[in-house]
Amino acid sequence: MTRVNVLYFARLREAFGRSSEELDLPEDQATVGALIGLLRRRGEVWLRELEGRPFRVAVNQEMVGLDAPLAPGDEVAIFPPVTGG
Amino acid sequence: MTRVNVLYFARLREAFGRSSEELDLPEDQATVGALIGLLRRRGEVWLRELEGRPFRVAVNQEMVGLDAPLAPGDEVAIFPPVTGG
Amino acid sequence: MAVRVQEADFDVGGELAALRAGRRDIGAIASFVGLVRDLNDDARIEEMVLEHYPAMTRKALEDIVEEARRRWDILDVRVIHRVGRLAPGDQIVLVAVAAAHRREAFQACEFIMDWLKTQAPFWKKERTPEGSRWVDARSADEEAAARWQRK
Amino acid sequence: MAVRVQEADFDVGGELAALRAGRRDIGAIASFVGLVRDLNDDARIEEMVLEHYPAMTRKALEDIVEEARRRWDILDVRVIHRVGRLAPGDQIVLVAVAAAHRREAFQACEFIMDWLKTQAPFWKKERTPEGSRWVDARSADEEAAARWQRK
Repeated sequence: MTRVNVLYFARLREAFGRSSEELDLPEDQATVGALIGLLRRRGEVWLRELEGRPFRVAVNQEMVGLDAPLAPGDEVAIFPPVTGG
Repeated sequence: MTRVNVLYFARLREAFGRSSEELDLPEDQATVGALIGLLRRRGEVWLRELEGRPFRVAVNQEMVGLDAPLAPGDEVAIFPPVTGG
Repeated sequence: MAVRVQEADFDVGGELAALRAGRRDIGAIASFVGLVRDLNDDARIEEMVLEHYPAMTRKALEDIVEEARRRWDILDVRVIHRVGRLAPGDQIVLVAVAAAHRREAFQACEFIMDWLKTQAPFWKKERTPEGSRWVDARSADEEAAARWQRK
Repeated sequence: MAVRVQEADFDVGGELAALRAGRRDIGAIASFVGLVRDLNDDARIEEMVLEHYPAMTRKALEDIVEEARRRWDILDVRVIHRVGRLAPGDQIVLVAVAAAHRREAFQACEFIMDWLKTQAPFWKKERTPEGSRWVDARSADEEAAARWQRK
């Protein structure tokens, strides 16, 4: 299994009621897309936020796309489009 | 006759050895172009500066073209392209 | 340092003075200050809270500055972004770019702001008389950033 | 006043603070500072003297600011241009534009600088080790101003 540390920020942190959690992915499905799929299957607010609205993902503090691979120990951050400046 | 007050600035002021002078133009030739023609006919540095190099003209503190008319008492400034900022 | 993320306010005059201190090769400094407005999307703003992703924020800003340095011939850059609680009228962000010539300074400064708006992990939450709300990203910001995509 | 022409130096921080004092509708301040470089066209600059046409200068700057106000939705503008003797490293000009949004502030600020460079009656004379010379206008400045011609 590929264990990653998942962080949530801003609206997603509030909607999901947590700022981080550890998650395990099968090694042959260790991508950002697979992780998002796993979260969507939780239904309710997870499905609403991760299917109905735009979000961004950073792996080890770099923004990436859904096809990015994940390795054990990666820090995966999921957050709404940024609104600084 | 149309009497105007002519001002020179920067390189033109130094080249012509004066910062201002009063000049009379025939009423039927009272334009910026006619004034420049009169100055060019002085030859030497006047011809060199006003025929060979770019210059700008302002009448009553507004930049104008050579076809701008002149009225008695107008302030006509002749200067090199500006280089502020 | 070129990039700072802090709760404290900043002194624009002091930052610009530091940028040019002891130098005589700078001909142009373009700068931008973003401020909290008291009105946004027709709602009165009582307070703003800026959340960020501390492990990523500085690196994201430094990457944007590096990209600006690759694209334009610029001499120095300062980026300061505040986080935490802010009130209307407060300063949020400073971007200042020093260059020999003005065109490069303006371009790099506007580029850094446009990219910061879509790439740096900050999120604004506004408190209004009707309650608190997370600010939505604006499509205009995506379009502004897209202007800088290399052809 | 929005436009000043003066021999004295100016305090950028103070000017920007004055621009936003007591206001909460400003979301963006774009500003530009022009400085004397110690090198121009490969010559070492020892001193610069800025001549101007006093009866015309302020009006020319005010006309440029008015044109910017016609073109963009901006809230306030400050233009300060120095004249007289300046040394390398000295500040020459400040243009600051306050607006609700950054795009308008950036555009108006760059527009004012580009037009000032080709429309306002200032002339620079540089003293170098080989003697004094009037600075020639640059075709790049004409081109920069031409960008803003309305189609």
